[in-house]
Amino acid sequence: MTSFTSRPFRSLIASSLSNGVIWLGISFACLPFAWMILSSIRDPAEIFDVSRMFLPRSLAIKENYGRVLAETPVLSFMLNGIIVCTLILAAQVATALPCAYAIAKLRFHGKRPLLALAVLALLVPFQAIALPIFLGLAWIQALDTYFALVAPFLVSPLAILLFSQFLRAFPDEVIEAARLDRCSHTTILLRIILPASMPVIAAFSVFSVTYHWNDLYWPLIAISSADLAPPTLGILFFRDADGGDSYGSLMAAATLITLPLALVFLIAQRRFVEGITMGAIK
Amino acid sequence: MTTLAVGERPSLRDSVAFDAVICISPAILLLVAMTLLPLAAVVVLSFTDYQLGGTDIHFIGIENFMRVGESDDAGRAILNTLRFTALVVPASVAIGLVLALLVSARGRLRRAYELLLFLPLTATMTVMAIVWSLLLHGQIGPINVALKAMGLAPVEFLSNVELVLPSLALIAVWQQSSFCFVVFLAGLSAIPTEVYEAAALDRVGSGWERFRRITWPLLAPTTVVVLLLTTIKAFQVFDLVAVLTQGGPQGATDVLLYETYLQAFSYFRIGYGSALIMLFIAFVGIVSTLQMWFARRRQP
Amino acid sequence: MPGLSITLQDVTKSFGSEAVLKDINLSIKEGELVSLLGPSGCGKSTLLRIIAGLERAEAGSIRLGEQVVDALPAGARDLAMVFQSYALYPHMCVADNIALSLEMTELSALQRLPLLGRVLPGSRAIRQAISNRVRQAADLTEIAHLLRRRPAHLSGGQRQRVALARAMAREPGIFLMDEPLSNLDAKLRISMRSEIVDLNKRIGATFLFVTHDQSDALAMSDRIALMMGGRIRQIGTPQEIYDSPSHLDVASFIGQPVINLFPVNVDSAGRVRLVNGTQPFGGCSLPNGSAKVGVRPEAFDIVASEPLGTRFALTARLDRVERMGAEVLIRCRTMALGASATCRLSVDQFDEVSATGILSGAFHLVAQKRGVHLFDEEGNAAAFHPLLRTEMEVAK
Amino acid sequence: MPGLSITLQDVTKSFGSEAVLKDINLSIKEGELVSLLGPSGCGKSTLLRIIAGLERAEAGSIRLGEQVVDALPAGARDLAMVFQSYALYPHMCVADNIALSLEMTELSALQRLPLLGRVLPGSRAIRQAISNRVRQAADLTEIAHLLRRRPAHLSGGQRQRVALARAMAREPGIFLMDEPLSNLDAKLRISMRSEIVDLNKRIGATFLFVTHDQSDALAMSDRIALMMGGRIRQIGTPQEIYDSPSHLDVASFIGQPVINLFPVNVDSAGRVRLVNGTQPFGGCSLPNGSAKVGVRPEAFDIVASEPLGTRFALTARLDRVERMGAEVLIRCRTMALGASATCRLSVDQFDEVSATGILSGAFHLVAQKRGVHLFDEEGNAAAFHPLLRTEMEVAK
Amino acid sequence: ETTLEVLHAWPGDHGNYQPLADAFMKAHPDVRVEFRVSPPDYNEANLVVTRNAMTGNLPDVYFSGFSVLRPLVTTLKARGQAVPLTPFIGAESKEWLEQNYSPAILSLGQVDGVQYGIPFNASTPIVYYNADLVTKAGADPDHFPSDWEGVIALARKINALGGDVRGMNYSVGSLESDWLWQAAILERGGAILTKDEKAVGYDNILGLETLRFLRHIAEATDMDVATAQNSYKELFFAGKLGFYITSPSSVRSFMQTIGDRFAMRTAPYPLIDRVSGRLPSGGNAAVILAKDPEKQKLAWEFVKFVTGPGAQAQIAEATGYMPTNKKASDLLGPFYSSNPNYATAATQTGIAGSWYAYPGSTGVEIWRAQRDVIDLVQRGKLSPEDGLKRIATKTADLLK
Ligand SMILES: Nc1ncnc2c1ncn2[C@@H]1O[C@H](COP(=O)(O)OP(=O)(O)OP(=O)(O)O)[C@@H](O)[C@H]1O
Ligand SMILES: Nc1ncnc2c1ncn2[C@@H]1O[C@H](COP(=O)(O)OP(=O)(O)OP(=O)(O)O)[C@@H](O)[C@H]1O
Ligand SMILES: [Mg+2]
Ligand SMILES: [Mg+2]
Repeated sequence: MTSFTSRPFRSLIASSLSNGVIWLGISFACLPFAWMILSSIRDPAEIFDVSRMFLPRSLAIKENYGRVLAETPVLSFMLNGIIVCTLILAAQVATALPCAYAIAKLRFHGKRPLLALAVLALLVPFQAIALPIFLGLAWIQALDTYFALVAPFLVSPLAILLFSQFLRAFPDEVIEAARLDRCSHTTILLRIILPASMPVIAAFSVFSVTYHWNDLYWPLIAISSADLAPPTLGILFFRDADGGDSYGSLMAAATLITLPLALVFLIAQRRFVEGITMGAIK
Repeated sequence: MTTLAVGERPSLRDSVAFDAVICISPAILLLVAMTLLPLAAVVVLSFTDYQLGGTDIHFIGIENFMRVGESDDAGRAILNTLRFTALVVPASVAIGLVLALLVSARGRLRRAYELLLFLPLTATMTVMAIVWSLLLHGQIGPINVALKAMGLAPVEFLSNVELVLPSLALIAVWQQSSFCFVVFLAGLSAIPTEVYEAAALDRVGSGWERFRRITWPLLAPTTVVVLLLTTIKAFQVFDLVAVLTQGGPQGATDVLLYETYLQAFSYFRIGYGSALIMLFIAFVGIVSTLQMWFARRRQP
Repeated sequence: MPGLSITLQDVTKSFGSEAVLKDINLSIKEGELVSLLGPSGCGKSTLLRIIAGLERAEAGSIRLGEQVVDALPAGARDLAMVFQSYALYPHMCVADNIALSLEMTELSALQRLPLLGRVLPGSRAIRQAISNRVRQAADLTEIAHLLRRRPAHLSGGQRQRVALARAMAREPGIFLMDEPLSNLDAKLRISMRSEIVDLNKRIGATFLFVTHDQSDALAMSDRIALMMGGRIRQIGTPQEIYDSPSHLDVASFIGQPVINLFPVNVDSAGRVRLVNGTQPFGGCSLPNGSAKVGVRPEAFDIVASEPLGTRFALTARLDRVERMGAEVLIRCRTMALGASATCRLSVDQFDEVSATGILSGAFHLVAQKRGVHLFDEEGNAAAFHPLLRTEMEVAK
Repeated sequence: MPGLSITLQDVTKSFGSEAVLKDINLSIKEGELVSLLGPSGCGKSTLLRIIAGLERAEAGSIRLGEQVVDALPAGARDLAMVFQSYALYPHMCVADNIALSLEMTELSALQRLPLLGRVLPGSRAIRQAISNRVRQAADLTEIAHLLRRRPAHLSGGQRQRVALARAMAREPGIFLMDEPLSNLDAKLRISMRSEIVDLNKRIGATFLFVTHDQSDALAMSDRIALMMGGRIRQIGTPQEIYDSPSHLDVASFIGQPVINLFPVNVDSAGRVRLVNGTQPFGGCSLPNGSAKVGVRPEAFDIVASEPLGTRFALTARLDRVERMGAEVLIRCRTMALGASATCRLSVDQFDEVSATGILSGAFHLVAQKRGVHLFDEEGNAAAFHPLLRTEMEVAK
Repeated sequence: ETTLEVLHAWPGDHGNYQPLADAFMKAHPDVRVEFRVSPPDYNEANLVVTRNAMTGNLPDVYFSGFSVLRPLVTTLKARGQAVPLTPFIGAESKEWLEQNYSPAILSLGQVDGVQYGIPFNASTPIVYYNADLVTKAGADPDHFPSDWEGVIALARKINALGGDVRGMNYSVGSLESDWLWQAAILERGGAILTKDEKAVGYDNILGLETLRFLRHIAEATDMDVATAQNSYKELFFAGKLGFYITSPSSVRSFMQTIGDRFAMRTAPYPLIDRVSGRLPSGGNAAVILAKDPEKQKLAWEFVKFVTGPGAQAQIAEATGYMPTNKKASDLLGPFYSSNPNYATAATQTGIAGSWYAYPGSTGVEIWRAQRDVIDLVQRGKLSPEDGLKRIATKTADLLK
């Protein structure tokens, strides 16, 4: 039978092809990171040595990382980052999930205007409205606080869109069952929608946390005291006025700051694979 | 027993509507406070001649908008932005989709692959721009070193007027495809395994047909969202330009948001900058509305 | 908790342009156990969903007990439902699936709080009580060993029992069950039936029970409501429905194997004959014209010689014999009409008959008097006297 | 396309630490229609999924026809399956749901291309043929009017019929059906049954059919495989299974209402008596000890006076009467054992018996000879002679 | 205890400021110097201060880039928030001023003749060169050419070494600021704008020569005209570029980055007109923004301290900047002689001119218009004549 002889062969080709594509993608994705990490562990003098672009000769881990840790309070920056990102993420999930639930599962007038509003909010570049927000916060004397750092991001239109799109696929009947079980919408949200949305919440968390972790634009506007400074400020410490960046430490700082994000992803990743219906309905 | 008049009915709807109001009101209030009101301020400013830090302000009607219309820079910025978007969006979505499909079909190594492919999303552009400028360096960048090793002529990615925008697009694709990858991964997880099982028995077990007939249609809603988000993000390109090229050479990478930023915050022309932003929003709004409209029309 | 009565008045519902429920009127007394029977797609689930408040009727009103509930959201109606598709909570284990509604009613909002709630005064005791009730419901449905599993890791029947247990653990005024036993094996099904009946008797709740299994309906229900094409066609005790179907459709829907139907003519004197028969076999008050007569398969006796008198009788030949455990179905073809007919015999009867050897040739099917039903041209049941008027007069 | 035989050899499967299938050995001939019966959760669906290639067995091997398919992916095995939970394609209309597999087999890869494919030579005719087959399958399952609907807009039974039609439209060598009729009303169910049997006869495919409805199994199948606790307990024709259950479990699983069981003692001479009875009612070759006797409910006659001789008989009092359309169940309590017993009578028999008035007092249940089954202490069926050896000798 | 809030750009420079603040606090135990979060560059810092002005939350002392000082003062003056230093200087002795600051340096901190800031960092462009390449090309690294033609000739020699090695890259249009462009005008003794500030001051043969010269460099050295400075800075680090012209403030970090892969040396800028030629000074001036008179006094003390001889010497050693304080140069003698790379900056103090600040906030926009033209000229896509015309008209347009 032909299928017998050709099938394993064909699937071998298919799987090596798909592996090839994956590794191509991974190389593309990781090339800059490989370079960043390499540069962070080697003597800055070597970074521009074309002949050994990817082969460090002498390591300078202590120097580069030591300088980062000694010259900048990068750990306290990170603590700020953790506080701010956690607050923002919690608020975004807390505001977007009910909203997305209403959009996906409740019947009410004004669904379209609401969606339009969310898309509009997505269209508006933050740079455009940062100044009015800054003035508003100044007016209520809330600048230079954690509140100022999180206030503009308490609701995320991206989250609303992603969540509502995802929840559309969630079976209505399960929610109906919960309503018959006298669950309030709060309970439905907390005990049914929240766990069911974990894959998309996990995905969104990754976006939200990486974005706000790396955000420098708003913190530089909203705060003036270094106690509240975000992690990425640690990177700027190694960029010099007239161009001679301290490459080794710069890359070390960048690596340090990226590490927690990889951790966040690893935590979130566990959730990606879970399916949505999972035997709930026939 | 009398039949209830229809007029008494809406209370059920009311209660549902009331619950909906409670669900959406925090989001709405915050959207209004943190986006709509500031945006309103921008709208107002766009009709004035306000200078940042200035003390006087005059309404000048639509003069700012007229000036945008006359400005070559604005036209060029729009064109560049469109070209950039046209380069970035299809590539990012396609790469993200293909990788998500392939990776989700993997067994043991899947999680490691995911982590590696997710990395670009974590990048801080301030640093990555430096890294990329080196990777794409005309003489000593690894890519050119490789080209030279193969006996080809090196490519000046970032200073060639023709190539600079595609080069920036390449970097954007690098990051955006990672974003698409993660969203698609989450979207794929929402497809019930049972459907795939039924498909396997219907001989749609793998490959193109399974993608076309099962995965793609079921992923369509995710794709619409991804397209929308990627488009908006591409339109909002700013960091890359600010760090790598500042719009040069010869304005080849001068994009809308960068132009706006220059006007408002480098030249302090808040009024004019606001007008530009308004046009930007209108423009992106139209493009994404069209996009969603097409998407919706395609799927009944 | 006493049961609540259910009263539907002119309930109407359509999906798009398709009318699914057409002026449904139904009243169910408190504590009654009513089965809703009907062909697939006739609107049973829709009706249940409307009663539950999950779907809105376009017109008409619904009362539960004394209260008009048209404006009441689902959660405020005192009822539990088993969904045809189970609708389990995918992220909760079986125990939590069952406990959720209990927690909602028994615990205060404060006591429900994730961590704090557990240490609040009183919470412990209530939680204990809830977990007892969960265990009890799980025991009844034989899923006690599965309490920690997620729905995804259960078999089809196990999922269905979780859905059942979830409804049973609550003790509301009304139970709505949409084919709650369809995926259970016979043994389990029988024991579930009696659990449901017991529950009905014990807590006095009102049950509305969709099933496609007639033996469920016949065995359990106080009354059966027969629904077809979006209308309630007949409602009555199982025996009423079986013995006096109001319409051809009802007669042919109820009873297994299906009732045998034969075309008849009614002459102006009300005498009923088979379309090509000469001998009248009964009388009726229908006008001159054609009609149909229905005979239950178990109402046929198989005899060797043509019977005398006016009993309904047909000559037939054997098509095939179907043995079904305790009984045997005889499929045969009537010679005059060319129609097929089915007889149902017990194994003993069959052995007797087949011992005589008549099955190998032509034999006669004779209907017992009470198994014969007459329907007019529209299919409505018509009074039928197995004896002709003349005979009746004679008998008097 | 001729059917393929199915041969399972020592198939084993567990989920986590729970063994679900234990050394399953089963062989089904080509063209055979076998029902798989068993209690909920016994592993039926798992077995089907393993045959289909959707799940991997831990040990053992599977042959379809001549081919060992252990390494073959699901799509390459020539079979169609009806899932217990339907597994319809949510984004396709009914017609597309049914057509998909046909397009995959009938159209070439080129002809399947989105736009181009339609204009390729031959494509039109094949597509026409496919749409004819879709319509035919839809007609058989009575969903022709729903062809353009999405699954979400169908009732439960309609969905199930789509799943059925999807499998029937293909004509593979093997059909696996996991409770394909569970959500259908009796009438539809009967007609689906005969469609399935017809299909089986027409295309000669092999059918493995999970059902929890014994009448389905009894009416349709060539053989029944009885599965319990992850093992095949008995396989045989319906009548074999019913008449000669190999084990107590099988006996009490098959037959509705369930078989009556009574404890008995066997003396050293092989005489069988009720535990508290004096009179032996038969003989066996079991050693001295206790055993169980099973009597089918329809095997009891109700008589007024205690019978003479050695027939199995009990004195009983009426508990309650259950009328079920054409038949009546008599639940009674035996006086000596205190056990409950069920008799099944036809309406006529019941009328006769009740007319005599004996039901109001104590009466006697006498078992017909062939309805009595003996099981040893482990529950295995044992040979039983309704007559004692002495009687037999006398009879000789 | 009083707190003095200080803002400076470039977070990486914090290491230079903090020790000064510490020393100052030691001298004034009742004062706490607190640094605000530092913006990434001068323009961003200017934005921060402008926003602070709008919310009335200005820092007490601000180190303003020279190029943004004028627009800042213009804005603040209009809001009544500008603090001229005249009264404070007046309160000091006359000798003090003369002994510490040269008039040329002081002029960097003036707007419209009024002193608003005391320069803290100052730098004029110098040449960094790869001594190894110079040697290889057969020239003497100890005698780096002091005129442009010499530099160009040397670059050509280095080009001739082959491989990927380039002699020089002088893509003036690639800079974010017009520092080198102004240098090219000023070194010829030209003026950036006319007196009335309505047009460019070099719409004449001088301007034409400048553009021709830039074109000449590009052609003669076979230069790859770059869009961003980074690209050839990295090339320099890689040891593939002969020389690189930028601020002396990078001496230290360049040495670090290069390590011992090759010998890096510095040389003075090859000034063309050694009589009236000047070089624009980069860097920043300490500006007082405090509102409260007491705070202002304290701020003045701080400004005096950080621009004092000790502090300036410290900065010069740590970076390579030329000290803005006269007395500091004396202190630096021994350091300079042992570290010649650092000394180069100080040799140019005499030719330090001011970096011309355009009126209003048009500076960035004007440069953006000009750099495109310069880029085209250097690429040979536009004649110097047309280029000059274009620069002149565009600039005049923007000055309207
Ligand atoms: N994914 C799973 N993980 C763990 N256990 C499972 C899983 N699927 C099924 N089981 C268990 O395996 C056993 C057999 O399941 P299976 O679905 O084969 O039963 P079944 O015979 O089809 O029952 P039913 O008639 O209820 O559908 C059940 O006890 C079930 O709980
Ligand atoms: N969401 C819907 N949109 C459109 N039509 C629907 C929808 N739900 C149900 N229907 C149609 O309404 C009719 C009644 O559906 P319903 O589910 O009430 O039937 P049912 O009596 O429960 O049938 P079954 O026994 O098959 O479950 C069916 O013909 C069905 O196709
Ligand atoms: Mg239904
Ligand atoms: Mg199953």
